Amino acid sequence: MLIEVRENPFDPWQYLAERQAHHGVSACSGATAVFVGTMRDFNEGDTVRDMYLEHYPGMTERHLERLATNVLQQWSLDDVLIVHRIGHITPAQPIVLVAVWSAHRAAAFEACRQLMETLKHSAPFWKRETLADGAVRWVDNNTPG
Amino acid sequence: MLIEVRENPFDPWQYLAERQAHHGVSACSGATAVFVGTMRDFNEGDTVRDMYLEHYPGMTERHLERLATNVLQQWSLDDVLIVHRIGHITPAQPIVLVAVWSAHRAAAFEACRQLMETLKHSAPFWKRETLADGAVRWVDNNTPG
Amino acid sequence: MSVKVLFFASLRERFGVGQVTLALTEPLSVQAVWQRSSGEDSLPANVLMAVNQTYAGADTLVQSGDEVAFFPPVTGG
Amino acid sequence: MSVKVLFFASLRERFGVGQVTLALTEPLSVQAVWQRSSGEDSLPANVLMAVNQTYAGADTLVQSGDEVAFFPPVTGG
Repeated sequence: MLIEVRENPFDPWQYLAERQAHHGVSACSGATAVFVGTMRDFNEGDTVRDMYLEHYPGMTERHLERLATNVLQQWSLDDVLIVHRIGHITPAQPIVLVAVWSAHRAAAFEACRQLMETLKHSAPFWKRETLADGAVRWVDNNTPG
Repeated sequence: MLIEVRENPFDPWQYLAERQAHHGVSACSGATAVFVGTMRDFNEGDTVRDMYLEHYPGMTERHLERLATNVLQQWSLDDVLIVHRIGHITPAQPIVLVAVWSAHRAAAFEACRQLMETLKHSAPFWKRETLADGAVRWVDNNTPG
Repeated sequence: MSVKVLFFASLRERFGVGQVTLALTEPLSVQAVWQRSSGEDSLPANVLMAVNQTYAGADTLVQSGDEVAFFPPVTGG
Repeated sequence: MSVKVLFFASLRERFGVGQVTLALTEPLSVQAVWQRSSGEDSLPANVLMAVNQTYAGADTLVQSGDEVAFFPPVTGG
Protein backbone atom coordinates (compact mmCIF):
# COMPACT_ATOMS: atom_id res chain seq x y z
CA MET A 1 0.00 0.00 0.00
CA LEU A 2 1.25 3.47 -0.87
CA ILE A 3 -0.58 6.70 -0.04
CA GLU A 4 0.85 10.03 -1.10
CA VAL A 5 -0.59 13.52 -0.64
CA ARG A 6 1.64 15.84 -2.63
CA GLU A 7 1.98 19.47 -3.59
CA ASN A 8 3.95 18.93 -6.80
CA PRO A 9 2.48 17.94 -10.16
CA PHE A 10 3.02 14.32 -11.20
CA ASP A 11 2.71 12.14 -14.28
CA PRO A 12 0.37 9.25 -13.42
CA TRP A 13 1.79 6.91 -16.07
CA GLN A 14 5.36 7.46 -14.94
CA TYR A 15 4.24 7.04 -11.34
CA LEU A 16 2.62 3.69 -12.18
CA ALA A 17 5.68 2.51 -14.08
CA GLU A 18 7.86 3.31 -11.07
CA ARG A 19 5.48 1.75 -8.56
CA GLN A 20 5.32 -1.44 -10.60
CA ALA A 21 9.11 -1.53 -10.96
CA HIS A 22 9.28 -1.11 -7.18
CA HIS A 23 7.11 -4.10 -6.26
CA GLY A 24 8.32 -5.97 -9.35
CA VAL A 25 5.78 -6.68 -12.07
CA SER A 26 4.14 -9.45 -10.12
CA ALA A 27 3.35 -12.43 -12.30
CA CYS A 28 0.41 -13.03 -9.96
CA SER A 29 -1.38 -9.75 -10.56
CA GLY A 30 -3.31 -10.55 -13.69
CA ALA A 31 -5.37 -7.38 -13.38
CA THR A 32 -4.59 -3.72 -12.82
CA ALA A 33 -7.39 -1.16 -12.63
CA VAL A 34 -6.50 2.52 -12.65
CA PHE A 35 -8.38 5.77 -12.34
CA VAL A 36 -6.93 9.22 -12.99
CA GLY A 37 -8.91 12.34 -12.14
CA THR A 38 -7.72 15.41 -14.02
CA MET A 39 -8.58 19.05 -13.44
CA ARG A 40 -11.12 20.26 -16.00
CA ASP A 41 -11.29 23.79 -17.32
CA PHE A 42 -15.02 24.02 -16.63
CA ASN A 43 -17.38 23.39 -13.71
CA GLU A 44 -21.09 24.13 -13.26
CA GLY A 45 -21.15 25.98 -16.57
CA ASP A 46 -18.20 28.27 -15.82
CA THR A 47 -14.68 28.35 -17.18
CA VAL A 48 -12.22 27.59 -14.40
CA ARG A 49 -8.77 29.18 -14.62
CA ASP A 50 -7.13 27.44 -11.71
CA MET A 51 -7.79 25.75 -8.43
CA TYR A 52 -6.46 25.53 -4.91
CA LEU A 53 -6.88 22.23 -3.10
CA GLU A 54 -6.87 22.44 0.69
CA HIS A 55 -6.54 19.40 2.95
CA TYR A 56 -6.40 18.51 6.65
CA PRO A 57 -2.76 17.59 7.29
CA GLY A 58 -2.69 14.35 9.25
CA MET A 59 -6.36 13.42 8.96
CA THR A 60 -6.33 13.36 5.16
CA GLU A 61 -3.45 10.87 5.03
CA ARG A 62 -4.94 8.74 7.83
CA HIS A 63 -8.31 8.71 6.14
CA LEU A 64 -6.88 7.62 2.77
CA GLU A 65 -5.01 4.84 4.58
CA ARG A 66 -8.27 3.71 6.12
CA LEU A 67 -9.98 3.63 2.72
CA ALA A 68 -7.13 1.56 1.29
CA THR A 69 -7.19 -0.80 4.28
CA ASN A 70 -10.94 -1.27 3.80
CA VAL A 71 -10.62 -2.41 0.18
CA LEU A 72 -7.66 -4.65 1.08
CA GLN A 73 -9.91 -6.38 3.62
CA GLN A 74 -12.88 -6.57 1.26
CA TRP A 75 -11.15 -8.00 -1.84
CA SER A 76 -8.11 -10.15 -2.52
CA LEU A 77 -5.64 -7.53 -3.77
CA ASP A 78 -1.89 -7.43 -4.33
CA ASP A 79 -1.34 -3.69 -3.99
CA VAL A 80 -3.18 -0.39 -3.68
CA LEU A 81 -1.89 3.05 -4.63
CA ILE A 82 -3.46 6.46 -3.96
CA VAL A 83 -1.79 9.70 -5.01
CA HIS A 84 -3.61 13.01 -4.45
CA ARG A 85 -2.53 16.55 -5.24
CA ILE A 86 -2.97 19.50 -2.90
CA GLY A 87 -2.19 23.20 -3.34
CA HIS A 88 -2.26 25.14 -6.57
CA ILE A 89 -3.51 23.15 -9.59
CA THR A 90 -4.07 24.20 -13.21
CA PRO A 91 -6.41 22.64 -15.83
CA ALA A 92 -5.29 19.33 -17.37
CA GLN A 93 -3.10 18.49 -14.37
CA PRO A 94 -3.86 15.17 -12.66
CA ILE A 95 -5.50 15.58 -9.24
CA VAL A 96 -5.88 11.99 -8.16
CA LEU A 97 -4.47 8.60 -9.16
CA VAL A 98 -5.91 5.37 -7.78
CA ALA A 99 -4.52 1.98 -8.82
CA VAL A 100 -5.36 -1.54 -7.68
CA TRP A 101 -3.48 -4.74 -8.51
CA SER A 102 -5.22 -8.11 -8.18
CA ALA A 103 -5.19 -11.63 -9.57
CA HIS A 104 -8.69 -11.08 -10.99
CA ARG A 105 -10.31 -8.27 -12.92
CA ALA A 106 -13.59 -8.09 -10.97
CA ALA A 107 -11.73 -7.41 -7.71
CA ALA A 108 -9.47 -4.83 -9.39
CA PHE A 109 -12.38 -2.98 -11.06
CA GLU A 110 -14.62 -2.99 -8.01
CA ALA A 111 -11.96 -2.03 -5.47
CA CYS A 112 -10.73 0.78 -7.73
CA ARG A 113 -14.20 2.19 -8.14
CA GLN A 114 -15.07 1.91 -4.46
CA LEU A 115 -11.84 3.68 -3.54
CA MET A 116 -12.69 6.57 -5.86
CA GLU A 117 -16.29 6.85 -4.64
CA THR A 118 -15.40 6.78 -0.95
CA LEU A 119 -12.48 9.15 -1.51
CA LYS A 120 -14.79 11.62 -3.27
CA HIS A 121 -17.41 11.40 -0.54
CA SER A 122 -15.30 11.30 2.60
CA ALA A 123 -11.62 12.28 2.18
CA PRO A 124 -10.98 15.75 3.65
CA PHE A 125 -10.09 17.87 0.62
CA TRP A 126 -11.66 21.15 -0.41
CA LYS A 127 -11.52 22.81 -3.81
CA ARG A 128 -11.43 26.56 -4.27
CA GLU A 129 -11.81 27.61 -7.91
CA THR A 130 -10.67 30.77 -9.64
CA LEU A 131 -12.94 31.56 -12.60
CA ALA A 132 -12.06 33.26 -15.88
CA ASP A 133 -13.03 36.70 -14.53
CA GLY A 134 -10.90 36.23 -11.41
CA ALA A 135 -13.82 35.44 -9.10
CA VAL A 136 -12.99 32.88 -6.40
CA ARG A 137 -15.42 30.31 -5.00
CA TRP A 138 -15.39 27.19 -2.87
CA VAL A 139 -16.85 24.15 -4.61
CA ASP A 140 -19.96 23.15 -2.63
CA ASN A 141 -20.42 19.61 -3.76
CA ASN A 142 -18.75 16.99 -5.87
CA THR A 143 -20.50 15.91 -9.03
CA PRO A 144 -22.34 12.58 -8.60
CA GLY A 145 -20.12 10.86 -11.11
CA MET B 1 -10.44 5.73 -31.08
CA LEU B 2 -7.33 3.57 -31.43
CA ILE B 3 -7.35 -0.22 -31.76
CA GLU B 4 -4.10 -2.14 -32.01
CA VAL B 5 -3.51 -5.89 -32.23
CA ARG B 6 0.23 -6.38 -31.92
CA GLU B 7 2.82 -9.11 -31.77
CA ASN B 8 5.49 -7.16 -29.86
CA PRO B 9 5.51 -6.60 -26.09
CA PHE B 10 4.52 -3.12 -24.93
CA ASP B 11 4.63 -1.01 -21.80
CA PRO B 12 1.05 0.09 -21.02
CA TRP B 13 2.09 3.19 -19.04
CA GLN B 14 4.37 4.42 -21.79
CA TYR B 15 1.64 3.66 -24.33
CA LEU B 16 -0.85 5.77 -22.35
CA ALA B 17 1.61 8.63 -21.99
CA GLU B 18 2.12 8.65 -25.75
CA ARG B 19 -1.57 8.38 -26.55
CA GLN B 20 -2.38 11.27 -24.27
CA ALA B 21 0.43 13.35 -25.75
CA HIS B 22 -1.05 12.56 -29.16
CA HIS B 23 -4.58 13.81 -28.49
CA GLY B 24 -3.21 16.46 -26.13
CA VAL B 25 -4.08 16.11 -22.44
CA SER B 26 -7.61 17.31 -22.94
CA ALA B 27 -8.68 19.70 -20.24
CA CYS B 28 -12.21 18.37 -20.75
CA SER B 29 -11.46 14.76 -19.87
CA GLY B 30 -11.77 14.86 -16.11
CA ALA B 31 -11.70 11.08 -15.85
CA THR B 32 -9.50 8.32 -17.25
CA ALA B 33 -10.24 4.67 -16.44
CA VAL B 34 -7.69 2.05 -17.38
CA PHE B 35 -7.46 -1.72 -17.23
CA VAL B 36 -4.33 -3.76 -17.86
CA GLY B 37 -4.52 -7.55 -18.11
CA THR B 38 -1.18 -9.23 -17.50
CA MET B 39 -0.17 -12.82 -18.12
CA ARG B 40 -0.12 -14.75 -14.88
CA ASP B 41 2.23 -17.63 -14.14
CA PHE B 42 -0.64 -19.84 -12.99
CA ASN B 43 -4.02 -20.98 -14.30
CA GLU B 44 -6.47 -23.58 -13.02
CA GLY B 45 -3.96 -24.69 -10.40
CA ASP B 46 -1.03 -25.20 -12.78
CA THR B 47 2.15 -23.26 -13.31
CA VAL B 48 2.18 -21.74 -16.79
CA ARG B 49 5.54 -21.24 -18.47
CA ASP B 50 4.39 -19.37 -21.52
CA MET B 51 1.49 -18.76 -23.81
CA TYR B 52 0.62 -18.42 -27.47
CA LEU B 53 -2.26 -16.13 -28.37
CA GLU B 54 -3.95 -16.86 -31.68
CA HIS B 55 -6.38 -14.46 -33.35
CA TYR B 56 -8.51 -14.19 -36.50
CA PRO B 57 -6.73 -11.61 -38.67
CA GLY B 58 -9.32 -9.15 -39.91
CA MET B 59 -12.25 -10.22 -37.77
CA THR B 60 -10.43 -9.60 -34.49
CA GLU B 61 -9.62 -5.98 -35.39
CA ARG B 62 -13.12 -5.36 -36.78
CA HIS B 63 -14.72 -6.86 -33.71
CA LEU B 64 -12.66 -4.70 -31.32
CA GLU B 65 -13.64 -1.65 -33.36
CA ARG B 66 -17.28 -2.62 -32.99
CA LEU B 67 -16.91 -2.95 -29.21
CA ALA B 68 -15.28 0.49 -29.03
CA THR B 69 -17.98 2.00 -31.24
CA ASN B 70 -20.64 0.52 -28.96
CA VAL B 71 -19.30 2.18 -25.82
CA LEU B 72 -18.79 5.47 -27.69
CA GLN B 73 -22.50 5.38 -28.56
CA GLN B 74 -23.56 4.34 -25.08
CA TRP B 75 -21.62 6.90 -23.02
CA SER B 76 -20.26 10.38 -23.56
CA LEU B 77 -16.55 9.64 -24.03
CA ASP B 78 -13.59 11.61 -25.36
CA ASP B 79 -11.41 8.70 -26.44
CA VAL B 80 -11.13 4.91 -26.32
CA LEU B 81 -7.98 2.83 -26.62
CA ILE B 82 -7.64 -0.95 -26.96
CA VAL B 83 -4.26 -2.65 -27.31
CA HIS B 84 -4.09 -6.46 -27.42
CA ARG B 85 -1.12 -8.77 -27.75
CA ILE B 86 -1.01 -11.82 -30.00
CA GLY B 87 1.68 -14.45 -30.54
CA HIS B 88 4.19 -15.64 -27.99
CA ILE B 89 3.73 -14.18 -24.48
CA THR B 90 5.61 -14.82 -21.24
CA PRO B 91 4.39 -14.34 -17.64
CA ALA B 92 4.20 -10.77 -16.35
CA GLN B 93 3.86 -9.35 -19.86
CA PRO B 94 0.78 -7.20 -20.50
CA ILE B 95 -1.80 -8.92 -22.73
CA VAL B 96 -4.46 -6.24 -22.96
CA LEU B 97 -4.75 -2.52 -22.27
CA VAL B 98 -8.11 -0.75 -22.31
CA ALA B 99 -8.40 2.97 -21.57
CA VAL B 100 -11.37 5.33 -21.65
CA TRP B 101 -11.31 9.11 -21.35
CA SER B 102 -14.45 11.00 -20.32
CA ALA B 103 -15.60 14.19 -18.62
CA HIS B 104 -17.11 12.11 -15.80
CA ARG B 105 -15.88 9.20 -13.77
CA ALA B 106 -19.05 7.05 -13.91
CA ALA B 107 -18.92 6.95 -17.72
CA ALA B 108 -15.19 6.21 -17.71
CA PHE B 109 -15.48 3.38 -15.15
CA GLU B 110 -18.53 1.79 -16.74
CA ALA B 111 -17.35 1.99 -20.33
CA CYS B 112 -13.93 0.59 -19.39
CA ARG B 113 -15.46 -2.34 -17.56
CA GLN B 114 -17.99 -3.10 -20.28
CA LEU B 115 -15.21 -3.03 -22.89
CA MET B 116 -13.20 -5.57 -20.91
CA GLU B 117 -16.18 -7.86 -20.28
CA THR B 118 -17.35 -7.86 -23.89
CA LEU B 119 -13.78 -8.26 -25.14
CA LYS B 120 -13.30 -11.29 -22.88
CA HIS B 121 -16.57 -12.88 -23.96
CA SER B 122 -16.62 -12.14 -27.66
CA ALA B 123 -13.31 -10.99 -29.20
CA PRO B 124 -11.76 -13.80 -31.29
CA PHE B 125 -8.58 -14.67 -29.40
CA TRP B 126 -7.49 -18.12 -28.23
CA LYS B 127 -4.91 -18.91 -25.58
CA ARG B 128 -2.64 -21.95 -25.78
CA GLU B 129 -0.64 -22.49 -22.60
CA THR B 130 2.65 -24.31 -22.11
CA LEU B 131 2.86 -25.71 -18.57
CA ALA B 132 5.93 -26.18 -16.39
CA ASP B 133 6.38 -29.79 -17.59
CA GLY B 134 6.16 -28.75 -21.25
CA ALA B 135 2.58 -29.95 -21.73
CA VAL B 136 0.56 -27.77 -24.11
CA ARG B 137 -3.17 -27.07 -23.77
CA TRP B 138 -5.79 -24.74 -25.19
CA VAL B 139 -7.57 -22.70 -22.56
CA ASP B 140 -11.24 -23.75 -22.62
CA ASN B 141 -12.87 -20.83 -20.93
CA ASN B 142 -12.04 -17.46 -19.49
CA THR B 143 -12.34 -17.02 -15.75
CA PRO B 144 -15.58 -15.25 -14.77
CA GLY B 145 -13.72 -12.26 -13.38
CA MET C 1 -18.45 -20.49 -57.16
CA SER C 2 -16.80 -21.33 -53.86
CA VAL C 3 -16.57 -20.36 -50.19
CA LYS C 4 -13.47 -20.08 -48.02
CA VAL C 5 -13.79 -22.00 -44.74
CA LEU C 6 -11.47 -21.26 -41.80
CA PHE C 7 -10.82 -23.25 -38.62
CA PHE C 8 -9.07 -21.68 -35.65
CA ALA C 9 -7.19 -22.81 -32.54
CA SER C 10 -8.14 -26.28 -31.24
CA LEU C 11 -10.49 -26.86 -34.21
CA ARG C 12 -7.65 -26.25 -36.65
CA GLU C 13 -5.47 -28.69 -34.75
CA ARG C 14 -8.26 -31.29 -34.63
CA PHE C 15 -8.83 -31.17 -38.40
CA GLY C 16 -5.14 -30.66 -39.17
CA VAL C 17 -6.03 -27.84 -41.52
CA GLY C 18 -6.73 -24.12 -41.09
CA GLN C 19 -8.40 -23.38 -44.41
CA VAL C 20 -10.43 -25.31 -46.98
CA THR C 21 -12.22 -24.18 -50.09
CA LEU C 22 -15.68 -25.54 -50.72
CA ALA C 23 -17.34 -25.64 -54.14
CA LEU C 24 -20.81 -24.18 -53.98
CA THR C 25 -23.62 -24.68 -56.51
CA GLU C 26 -26.33 -23.10 -54.39
CA PRO C 27 -26.52 -21.15 -51.08
CA LEU C 28 -25.90 -23.36 -48.04
CA SER C 29 -26.55 -22.89 -44.34
CA VAL C 30 -23.52 -22.46 -42.07
CA GLN C 31 -24.45 -25.83 -40.57
CA ALA C 32 -24.25 -27.48 -44.00
CA VAL C 33 -20.91 -25.78 -44.62
CA TRP C 34 -19.67 -27.29 -41.33
CA GLN C 35 -20.81 -30.77 -42.36
CA ARG C 36 -19.17 -30.62 -45.77
CA SER C 37 -15.93 -28.99 -44.67
CA SER C 38 -15.33 -30.87 -41.43
CA GLY C 39 -16.83 -34.20 -42.42
CA GLU C 40 -18.65 -34.21 -39.07
CA ASP C 41 -22.40 -34.55 -38.97
CA SER C 42 -23.29 -32.47 -35.95
CA LEU C 43 -22.15 -28.99 -35.13
CA PRO C 44 -20.97 -29.01 -31.48
CA ALA C 45 -22.87 -26.56 -29.24
CA ASN C 46 -19.70 -24.73 -28.20
CA VAL C 47 -18.42 -24.06 -31.73
CA LEU C 48 -18.73 -20.39 -32.71
CA MET C 49 -19.39 -19.30 -36.30
CA ALA C 50 -18.70 -16.21 -38.35
CA VAL C 51 -19.67 -15.28 -41.90
CA ASN C 52 -17.56 -12.56 -43.51
CA GLN C 53 -15.90 -11.85 -40.14
CA THR C 54 -19.16 -11.24 -38.31
CA TYR C 55 -20.72 -13.65 -35.80
CA ALA C 56 -23.45 -15.75 -37.43
CA GLY C 57 -25.87 -18.53 -36.52
CA ALA C 58 -26.01 -22.10 -37.85
CA ASP C 59 -28.95 -21.18 -40.11
CA THR C 60 -27.28 -18.21 -41.78
CA LEU C 61 -27.18 -18.67 -45.55
CA VAL C 62 -23.73 -18.70 -47.12
CA GLN C 63 -23.28 -17.36 -50.66
CA SER C 64 -20.50 -17.90 -53.14
CA GLY C 65 -17.49 -15.73 -52.26
CA ASP C 66 -18.29 -15.65 -48.54
CA GLU C 67 -15.74 -16.40 -45.84
CA VAL C 68 -16.99 -18.80 -43.15
CA ALA C 69 -15.11 -19.42 -39.91
CA PHE C 70 -15.52 -21.97 -37.12
CA PHE C 71 -13.78 -21.57 -33.79
CA PRO C 72 -13.90 -22.63 -30.12
CA PRO C 73 -14.98 -20.34 -27.23
CA VAL C 74 -12.79 -17.23 -27.17
CA THR C 75 -10.25 -16.70 -24.40
CA GLY C 76 -8.62 -13.31 -24.97
CA GLY C 77 -8.04 -10.42 -22.59
CA MET D 1 -6.78 21.69 30.23
CA SER D 2 -7.62 22.76 26.68
CA VAL D 3 -8.69 21.52 23.25
CA LYS D 4 -7.41 22.59 19.87
CA VAL D 5 -10.22 23.55 17.47
CA LEU D 6 -9.61 23.71 13.70
CA PHE D 7 -11.71 25.26 10.92
CA PHE D 8 -11.09 24.42 7.27
CA ALA D 9 -11.85 25.90 3.86
CA SER D 10 -14.95 28.13 3.71
CA LEU D 11 -15.48 27.84 7.49
CA ARG D 12 -11.99 29.15 8.17
CA GLU D 13 -12.64 32.07 5.84
CA ARG D 14 -16.01 32.79 7.45
CA PHE D 15 -14.55 32.94 10.95
CA GLY D 16 -11.32 34.55 9.80
CA VAL D 17 -9.33 32.04 11.82
CA GLY D 18 -8.09 28.47 11.25
CA GLN D 19 -7.30 27.45 14.81
CA VAL D 20 -8.50 28.41 18.26
CA THR D 21 -7.66 26.99 21.66
CA LEU D 22 -10.52 26.43 24.06
CA ALA D 23 -10.05 26.16 27.82
CA LEU D 24 -11.86 23.09 29.16
CA THR D 25 -12.88 22.40 32.73
CA GLU D 26 -15.00 19.34 31.96
CA PRO D 27 -15.72 17.13 28.91
CA LEU D 28 -17.88 18.89 26.34
CA SER D 29 -19.87 17.61 23.35
CA VAL D 30 -18.62 18.49 19.89
CA GLN D 31 -21.72 20.63 19.53
CA ALA D 32 -20.81 22.64 22.64
CA VAL D 33 -17.25 23.03 21.34
CA TRP D 34 -18.74 24.46 18.12
CA GLN D 35 -20.86 26.96 20.07
CA ARG D 36 -17.99 28.18 22.19
CA SER D 37 -15.38 28.32 19.45
CA SER D 38 -17.52 29.74 16.63
CA GLY D 39 -19.83 31.92 18.70
CA GLU D 40 -22.74 30.49 16.70
CA ASP D 41 -25.61 28.80 18.49
CA SER D 42 -26.60 26.15 16.00
CA LEU D 43 -24.38 23.69 14.21
CA PRO D 44 -25.29 23.78 10.47
CA ALA D 45 -26.45 20.42 9.10
CA ASN D 46 -23.76 20.37 6.41
CA VAL D 47 -20.81 20.97 8.75
CA LEU D 48 -18.65 17.88 9.20
CA MET D 49 -16.83 17.14 12.46
CA ALA D 50 -13.74 15.20 13.45
CA VAL D 51 -12.24 14.42 16.85
CA ASN D 52 -8.57 13.46 16.81
CA GLN D 53 -8.65 13.23 13.01
CA THR D 54 -11.53 10.76 12.89
CA TYR D 55 -15.08 11.62 11.83
CA ALA D 56 -17.31 12.19 14.88
CA GLY D 57 -20.90 13.13 15.65
CA ALA D 58 -22.22 16.26 17.38
CA ASP D 59 -22.72 14.31 20.62
CA THR D 60 -19.18 12.90 20.82
CA LEU D 61 -17.55 13.90 24.09
CA VAL D 62 -14.37 15.93 23.80
CA GLN D 63 -11.65 15.58 26.45
CA SER D 64 -8.78 17.83 27.33
CA GLY D 65 -5.96 17.44 24.83
CA ASP D 66 -8.27 16.43 21.98
CA GLU D 67 -8.14 17.98 18.53
CA VAL D 68 -11.56 18.96 17.15
CA ALA D 69 -12.12 19.98 13.53
CA PHE D 70 -15.08 21.51 11.69
CA PHE D 71 -15.24 21.60 7.90
CA PRO D 72 -17.65 21.90 4.95
CA PRO D 73 -18.61 18.99 2.63
CA VAL D 74 -15.48 17.49 1.08
CA THR D 75 -14.72 17.97 -2.62
CA GLY D 76 -11.54 16.05 -3.40
CA GLY D 77 -10.78 13.59 -6.14
